[in-house]
Amino acid sequence: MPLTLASTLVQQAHTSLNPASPQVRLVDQLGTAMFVTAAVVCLLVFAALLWAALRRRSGAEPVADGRQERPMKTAVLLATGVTTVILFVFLIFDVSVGRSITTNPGNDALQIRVTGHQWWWEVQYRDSLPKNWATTANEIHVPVGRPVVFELRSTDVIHSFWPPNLSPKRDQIPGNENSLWFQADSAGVYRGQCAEFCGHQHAKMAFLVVAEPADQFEGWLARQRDTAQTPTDSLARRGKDVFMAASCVMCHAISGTSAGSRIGPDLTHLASRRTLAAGTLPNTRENLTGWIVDPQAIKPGVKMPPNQLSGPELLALVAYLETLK
Amino acid sequence: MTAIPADARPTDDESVRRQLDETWRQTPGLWGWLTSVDHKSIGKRYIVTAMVFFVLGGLEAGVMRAQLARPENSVLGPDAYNQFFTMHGMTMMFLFAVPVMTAVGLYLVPLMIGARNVAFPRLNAYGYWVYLAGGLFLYISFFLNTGPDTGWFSYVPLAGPEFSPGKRVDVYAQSITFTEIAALVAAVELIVTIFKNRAPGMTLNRMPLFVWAMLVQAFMVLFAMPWVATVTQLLAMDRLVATHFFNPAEGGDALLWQHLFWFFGHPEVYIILTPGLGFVSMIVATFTRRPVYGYPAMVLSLLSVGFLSFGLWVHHMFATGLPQLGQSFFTAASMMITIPSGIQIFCWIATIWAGRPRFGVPFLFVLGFVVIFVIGGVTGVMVASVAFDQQVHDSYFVVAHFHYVLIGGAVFPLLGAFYYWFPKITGRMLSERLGRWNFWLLFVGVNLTFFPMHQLGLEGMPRRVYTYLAGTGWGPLNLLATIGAVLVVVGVLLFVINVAVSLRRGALAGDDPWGADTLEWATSSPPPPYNFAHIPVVEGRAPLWEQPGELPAVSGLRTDVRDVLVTTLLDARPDSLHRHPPPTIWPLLTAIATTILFVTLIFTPWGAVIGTPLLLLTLLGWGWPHGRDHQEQRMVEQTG
Amino acid sequence: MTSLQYRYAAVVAALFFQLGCTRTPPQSDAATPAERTSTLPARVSPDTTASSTADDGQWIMPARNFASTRYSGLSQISSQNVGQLKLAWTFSTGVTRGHEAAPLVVDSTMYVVTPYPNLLYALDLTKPGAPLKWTYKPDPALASQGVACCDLVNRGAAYFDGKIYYNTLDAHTVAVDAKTGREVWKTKVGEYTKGESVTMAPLVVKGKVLVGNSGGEFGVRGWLTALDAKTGQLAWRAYHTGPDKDVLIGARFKPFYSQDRGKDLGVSTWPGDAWKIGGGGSWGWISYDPDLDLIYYGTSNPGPWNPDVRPGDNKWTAGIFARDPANGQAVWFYQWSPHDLFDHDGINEQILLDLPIKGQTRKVLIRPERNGYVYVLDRSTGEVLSADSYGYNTTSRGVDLKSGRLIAIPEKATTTGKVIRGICPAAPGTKDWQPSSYSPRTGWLYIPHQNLCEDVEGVESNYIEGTPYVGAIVKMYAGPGGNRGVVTAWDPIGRKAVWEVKEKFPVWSGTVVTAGDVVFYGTMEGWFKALDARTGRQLWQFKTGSGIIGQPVVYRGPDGKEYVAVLSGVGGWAGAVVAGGLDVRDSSAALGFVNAMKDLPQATTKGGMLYVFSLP
Amino acid sequence: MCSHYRENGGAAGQRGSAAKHLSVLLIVLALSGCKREERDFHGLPAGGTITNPKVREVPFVAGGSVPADSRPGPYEENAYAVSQGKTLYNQFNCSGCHFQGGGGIGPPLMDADWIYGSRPENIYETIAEGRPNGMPSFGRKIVPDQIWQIAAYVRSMSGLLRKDVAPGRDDAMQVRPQEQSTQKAKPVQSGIPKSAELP
Repeated sequence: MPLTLASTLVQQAHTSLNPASPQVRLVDQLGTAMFVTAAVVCLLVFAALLWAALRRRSGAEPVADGRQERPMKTAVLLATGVTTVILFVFLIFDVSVGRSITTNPGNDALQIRVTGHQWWWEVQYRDSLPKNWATTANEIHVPVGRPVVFELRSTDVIHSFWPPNLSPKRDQIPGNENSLWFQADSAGVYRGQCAEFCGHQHAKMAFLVVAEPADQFEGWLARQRDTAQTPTDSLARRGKDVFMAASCVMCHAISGTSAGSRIGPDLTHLASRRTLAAGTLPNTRENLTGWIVDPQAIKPGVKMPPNQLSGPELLALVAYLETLK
Repeated sequence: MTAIPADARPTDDESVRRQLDETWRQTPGLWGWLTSVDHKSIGKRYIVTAMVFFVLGGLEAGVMRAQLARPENSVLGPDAYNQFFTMHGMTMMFLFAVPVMTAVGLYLVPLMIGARNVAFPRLNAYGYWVYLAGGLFLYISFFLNTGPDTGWFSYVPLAGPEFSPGKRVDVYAQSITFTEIAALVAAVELIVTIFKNRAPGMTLNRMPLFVWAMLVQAFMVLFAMPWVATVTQLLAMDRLVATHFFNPAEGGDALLWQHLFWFFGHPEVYIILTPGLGFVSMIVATFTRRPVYGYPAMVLSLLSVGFLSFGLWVHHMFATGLPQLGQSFFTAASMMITIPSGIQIFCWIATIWAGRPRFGVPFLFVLGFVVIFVIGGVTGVMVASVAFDQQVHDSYFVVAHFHYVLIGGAVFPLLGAFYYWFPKITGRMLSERLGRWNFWLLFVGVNLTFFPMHQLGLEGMPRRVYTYLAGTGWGPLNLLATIGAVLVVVGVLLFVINVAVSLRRGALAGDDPWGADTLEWATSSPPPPYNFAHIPVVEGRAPLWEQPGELPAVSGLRTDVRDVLVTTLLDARPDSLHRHPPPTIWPLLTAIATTILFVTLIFTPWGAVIGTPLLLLTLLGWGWPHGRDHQEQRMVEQTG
Repeated sequence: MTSLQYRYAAVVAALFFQLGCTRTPPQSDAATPAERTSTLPARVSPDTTASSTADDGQWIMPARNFASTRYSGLSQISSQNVGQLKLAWTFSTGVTRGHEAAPLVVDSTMYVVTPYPNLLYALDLTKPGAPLKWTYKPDPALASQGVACCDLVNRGAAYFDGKIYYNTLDAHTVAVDAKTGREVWKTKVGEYTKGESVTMAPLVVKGKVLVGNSGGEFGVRGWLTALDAKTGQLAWRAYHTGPDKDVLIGARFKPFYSQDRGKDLGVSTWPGDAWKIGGGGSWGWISYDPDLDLIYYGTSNPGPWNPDVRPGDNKWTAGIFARDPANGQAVWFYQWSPHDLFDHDGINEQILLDLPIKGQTRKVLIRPERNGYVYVLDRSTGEVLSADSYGYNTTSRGVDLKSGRLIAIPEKATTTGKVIRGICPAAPGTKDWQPSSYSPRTGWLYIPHQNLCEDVEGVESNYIEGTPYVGAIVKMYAGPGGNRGVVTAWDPIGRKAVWEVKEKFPVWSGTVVTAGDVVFYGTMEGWFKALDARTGRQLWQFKTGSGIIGQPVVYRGPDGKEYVAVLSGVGGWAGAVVAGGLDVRDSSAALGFVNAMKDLPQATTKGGMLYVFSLP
Repeated sequence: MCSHYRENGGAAGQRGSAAKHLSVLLIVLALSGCKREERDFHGLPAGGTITNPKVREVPFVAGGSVPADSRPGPYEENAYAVSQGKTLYNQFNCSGCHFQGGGGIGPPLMDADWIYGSRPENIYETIAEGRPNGMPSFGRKIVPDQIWQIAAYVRSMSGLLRKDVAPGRDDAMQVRPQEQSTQKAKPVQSGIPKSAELP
């Protein structure tokens, strides 16, 4: 089965080198400053080394006498001094950046809880009104220009939340809650990936962050809060029956139906998501079908088992899942 | 004790050598090999074993590079890949880097300080056997598909009983215990040997820089290794007898593992570096034909590196969400350690500037070392910054960083050391021509392999991924890295060939092919079992340069028994005599008992019941007094 | 003797008894409001048998009367002579699960409902040894055993208009002809394949049979249903979660506290559609006030136990409703435990009394609640007049009488992946379903309850239809003092415990109190005990074959003698370790109760036997 | 790697007695090691040896069901599969009724009593087809491979699996001794289920 990759959707939006948030911009500046300095230092040292090694020597055997010692002493002391100064500057710079990243985001911040699972991301939008909570997976929508606070948890092993364009990473450690916040300042689709080794599919545990204008975001969130529509056409309706009768229902939840298991990603709005299998496949019919039939071929070790469904069943099931907008 | 010219009383000298030969000779044949307590033969097999593991670890890396050469590749599946990168890490860290350094130390230190052997020859043998057992245990498990698969750092809960079923992680924990015992044994050996067996006159401030490096390293091992030995035992207990050290639900903590592990794990890096720095100092001195500039500064920076390295561990945990202020402290510490390292670089450069460099292969490797190590160093400063590290942590940037540091700081000096001391160990020179090829291939290969990884990391490629998707755009740079890896493999291959060929056809070396200054060059190549016919008396830091031609020697040492001279700690005044044991099989048997204990323990608690008595038994045999010793002990008392 | 002669003897005895009554001591004079209340059910007794009076000697509903006092006016057995109480006769039910039911006595017949398979036995009291008249077998579905959270119990039947009404485990309600044992009707009220079961005893009010469902541990949607007593047709059904129209919240709904006012709170206090599987059944007790014409009943815990997946107050679970029995319209609601964290169902009995409070007599409802407080509510408005702790409590600081809200202690809030230790009271609460009794003579409640604490870890909870939906690992153990059971005499006016009797095991049986000032209850070791209602001194005890978790009843036999009857047969949630033969090595077994009952298997074995006692 | 090793062992097995014994030992080591550590993601080979066993009517008598087919479960010696089975046991709410083996709504699983037989295939049937007294049928809802994993885990609860295969403790509140140190309880046919003792 031809695998085109999900992040083709997100041209060049998975790198810390083009920042899309004040946080990463600051870190990027720090990094650049250090890189340039580091480069200069390296070149100086190499130059000194080469010169020391290749300079033309004056005849006599070298003897460690004062004439030589003095310049060497000054040179070494000077170099050491310069090094110390550079390091001190770095330290100050680093601390200031660190502080400005961890400042309080303010009260109007959006609250999102991201839970790492082997090997996918559960995303939960909190709200003072319980009815307004929304749960999705592997695709995080955020409003542009508004701080977003992420409450980071894990219920199995340690994962690490890292959307390079938007924020430095933070570990999700069972037993201790972590959090970070950022503010996307330009709309776009950004890719992130788990950064802490978490087992077989650490490599394919990615997610998308979709930064969009506030109104679009609110619209999206409102849709996410809806329960799933009961399908109208007969094929999809059959598909729903298949879903409820087959192994799907053991692991996945579709709100508005009797499927309420939290082992796998919530599928209430599966069709509205851009990717499948935690940012691994673009959400197309072929991929969806292939994924259902043999996920182990795509993500060996993933918790989803291969499903032996008859052709018609499979067709109906896919048809149903595609109605979950 | 009086100074006697080396060439005095030749006939007598002959008989002395003959008698010494008789006394220190090791039993011939396989039995002799199994029972040897000579630091040179043990050191040699130690080095060879470590190099074999180096090659194995390298091959594992090669396979991984093959898998990563292109996106969605299928050389290795995730399960195999996880075992491979874990084995690579463990092999390089526990079976190659640390052991090979201590091994070279165990071989050279006694020669450099003019001793006949290490302080505790039998313990030395035991150390090697345990190390060998650990290595075999790990690799046999690997071939039984029981290779550890949770990384050399094996973070819990992933490595805990719930998420790592089976015995793979138990193998991890136990094989570390093996290697830690070996490392601690070696550390004790070196410390005592350096403190108590130096040739008369070799005061602390006359010790060669390499000996200083080994001393510092030994102390670091002594303070760092127990932590990892402990923490891996805690893990084993969590897995086997359901303790809860790392189970948050029952009051344990997953972060406890990281703290304990990195409190060992960071010093570990410097444990590997320090001997490398020692090599460099020796080579620089010899190849610039002048003592290294700033001896006190060099020693002090070695010491301060040793101390500081224990205050950095948290910079491996910047992403775990520890308090900002605390992290800044560790940033400061991490940056501070750059200063002593920098000072040494500067001193070497100054030395080279002041000296008359000869561009032999060892010296090439030193130059390569400086370049690569400095690059690794500056990226080290970058990742010491909390904010920046939280961006690149656990990305390929870090992979690039520490490979620069470790390959630059350890492998290049080590290879340099090989070319430098090979003649001393074997009596034959390594081919310079192959050596140059060897160097340039490695130099280009290493940079080609690891430099692109900085970029990959910044582009967001995480570590420990068995594959990546095409659209990430990480393909080309990875391919480049793989090509580099090929060059490295070829380079190492050339090295192996060079060794193999030179062993037979290498030019004969003679005592001192490089015109070096330290004591090991004062004896024949390879050195006799007793190292020195006459224990030399030292009057300066560079005895062979300062006292050319002849060395004053100690008299009054008996040659018909294994007497070694024990000197005082600070200024190495002769203190007493120490009677060394003859070859014995007990260290091997004890090591076997140890192995039985450790291996059975991970399958059943009964392992303790079976193994402990065996171990006690062998220790009893080891310590069993022989009448002969008593008698001779008395004679020593009479003389002393 | 012929049955005629028996009838004659009975009448004579009745006359004597009446005389005796008039000579009852002044302190129990019908002047106290409490006394009036206790006689209240007599005036509105649904019983149609001619011989019915305040002390007709019958026991036609488990709670004895609509006010749920479980008070018997009979005083033949008194604190003076109870010591001579002897075993009169026994009857084996042949079932060995937990017997929680109260036997009924109507006319001269005793009706006994067993646990699953919910057999109904009619015993003829007119003949010596009370031979079996007939047996009715409803044959509930075998598979329904799989959805009973805490043993396969049944809490009894109700008599009305010549029929015995009761519920079966597989969620059916049956009406059986009291004389012939013929099934009159059988109505399916729930879907056991979705986790619904029915274990409660129905209450018949104004020709309606009131039934509620169990299954708070199976993700059911709780409800109370009224069936037409004649036909079994569904009259109305009030859900306890979801939109107002389902909950039967309309114009008449006037909750006392602001947090209970608002549109569709049954939806907005849940995330997404969690309310559809939010629990809140009603498997406990219903009381009825004929004057106000209101029924009162509690709703059970929200599901799942793990609270992380159901933020909000989770209306209308773990609270109490007052409804109009005619159409089910809600009149007021009060929530004992908003966003319940500990499976503190709100389904315990409520005893309806008229009490003098701050000078004036008020129509109140007394509820010894699972969350550890004895509540006194104004039963016409739902206002909380007082709430006083009657057991060791680490989960809340009390009840704020202004807002009516429980003042929770946040440190004890359970959550996913964290172990919270020292939660007291444990999941069964300070008191579970086991009903208290009230004596107008002492003016005190006699509360059988337990003293348990627990450790809880919330875990991922997955709703899979027909399987449990709990999401918590629980480990219970004895509370401070080590005694797992207590019988407390509680003075509702003085708002304090008068005396306490400690028991080794939870007191999982109900109590009954008589005009003879004797309190009867059973222990899980199998002792059937009589206490002095005024001092709590133990007057008499008898060791039955198995642990007692049933509800004792007191009646007057056709021979005029006063009898005390109780079912012995250990089980229920507390006794599951014996009834289900569970393995005590697993502390989490039976929702963690096993850990607190590890020694019960040494103390008693399974059984199922009716014991009837009388004076010689 | 393993199969390759196994081949070597096999070849060696043909040679002289000493070598033979050694290699036999090695093969045993290899096999046990390999079987235990295998991470078999694709599960059972499609149409392979193990297929969903035929539904058999279970005689409701003391002695329980003893099917003629005594094919061993595929995962009896595979630690990874057993641990997967443990995870599924909890996630699919088996623990909801049987808890961590002590039972509650359903019968205990860590004791010696077996109502419907203790063999892997008995347990497979119990899960797949359900049992009369409240055990639901999961045949269509759990794929065979996972049922076999759960069955293997259920056996480990009463110590019927090798100790180096049975799981260790969970990262959760400790409520029972870990499976790998649970004493083996010799299976006893307990006849009818406790929950079905009717008059």
